[in-house]
Amino acid sequence: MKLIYFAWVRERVGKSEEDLDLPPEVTTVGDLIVWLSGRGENYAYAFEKPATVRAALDRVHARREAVIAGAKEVAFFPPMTGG
Amino acid sequence: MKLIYFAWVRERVGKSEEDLDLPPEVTTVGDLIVWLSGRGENYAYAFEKPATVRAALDRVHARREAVIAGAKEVAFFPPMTGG
Amino acid sequence: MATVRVQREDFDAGLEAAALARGRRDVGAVASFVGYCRDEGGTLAALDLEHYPGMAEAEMARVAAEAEARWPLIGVTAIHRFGTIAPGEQIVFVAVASAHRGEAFAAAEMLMDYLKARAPFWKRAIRADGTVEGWVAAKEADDASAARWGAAEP
Amino acid sequence: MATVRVQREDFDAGLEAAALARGRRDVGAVASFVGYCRDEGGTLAALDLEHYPGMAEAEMARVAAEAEARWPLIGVTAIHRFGTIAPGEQIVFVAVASAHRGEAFAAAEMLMDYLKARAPFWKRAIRADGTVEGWVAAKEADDASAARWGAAEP
Repeated sequence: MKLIYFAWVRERVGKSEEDLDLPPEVTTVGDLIVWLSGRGENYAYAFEKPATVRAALDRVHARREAVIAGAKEVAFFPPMTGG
Repeated sequence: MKLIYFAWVRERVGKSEEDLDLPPEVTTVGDLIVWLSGRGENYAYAFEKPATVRAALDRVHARREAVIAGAKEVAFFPPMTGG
Repeated sequence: MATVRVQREDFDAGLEAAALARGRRDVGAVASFVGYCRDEGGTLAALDLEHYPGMAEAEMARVAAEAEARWPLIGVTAIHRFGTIAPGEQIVFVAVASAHRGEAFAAAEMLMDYLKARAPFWKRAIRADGTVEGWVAAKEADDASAARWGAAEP
Repeated sequence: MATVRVQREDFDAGLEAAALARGRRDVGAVASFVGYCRDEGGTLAALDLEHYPGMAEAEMARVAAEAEARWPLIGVTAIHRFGTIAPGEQIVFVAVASAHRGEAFAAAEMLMDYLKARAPFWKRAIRADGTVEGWVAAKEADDASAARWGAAEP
């Protein structure tokens, strides 16, 4: 699974993207956040306040309960501040 | 008193402006409309539906009860359709 | 300070809107609006726009001053043409500059509503078949649009 | 059909807005908006705007499609810049063409509210003293602005 990070999520994780094999118990966006948070301090820091992190599946905004099977790309980022 | 007419009020009165000496009993815009309406068929036609005619005193919108003493210029016109 | 113009000739809306922000670093938002002459399904050849010289400018300035009193605006421009205007041509322009977008949008929309209800302009339609139609009747919707800002009747 | 662009370079807002009406006789109204970078009382040297390439365009197109589904619009253009933007420079543009002004204003304002709440852009402030500040926090007011159109949460 391709994971992409933006803005301070990217800075905290320490990379802008990576490819990871997800274990079978990770089925939703919420599961993925929990699993990533256990992978190291950088991830734990990025997701320490999970409510402030948004997600997208294949470039469409996704809620925590969205199923990631079939997606090519999951992105995590802070609330948008464009405009 | 200088009177000015616009749009279909002008067309019905048959002139775009005129100078008239107003009798002393004509004190408000409403009085002026009644007085003008009695001056001829053209005026009667212009003011036949008085609610559809707007007035301005010295280039400021004026209600029927506005006192015209002191004004230099009274204008009558249909509801505005600019923009 | 608002800029108000009443003129026969066309205007450059993009230039007018950009001028409100040019050289400034405190403008965060410019909302602008252009009203065009529509051909009403091919039936309209032109509009003939009569106005009350002097009062048109004065009323537009009063409307702009009311917007400036209501919101913290940085700049306001309003332009209204008169004379013969063909379909596709510009008729009216308003633009508002402010720090934030909410007041820029609100003020621009209020200006248009007030202009339509209060500025002394009258349209006559010249039809495609050559007939000069009567004067365009004012829409009650326009008075209602102006009234929602809590305006006194003109 | 909406036109959506995400680009580093500046844009000509006047040209973009005028293009929506050019050669047409059915457009009665073009409402447009430009968002500028403010210097926040002299403390801001520049904004650094990061975006999610691909998703930014897609989300802007979805937002435009929602506006087109809600109102009878003739044309929609939305442009958002990324990269380093100095005070006084343009950041974002929306313009809407329609027959009547009410829907043009409403759609332009909805587009801006939705863009701010949903389009994947993130601002970082570079201060006048050279420090790179943290990322700009999203304003709850922006989510509230988007929510008033009855939007689902992004």
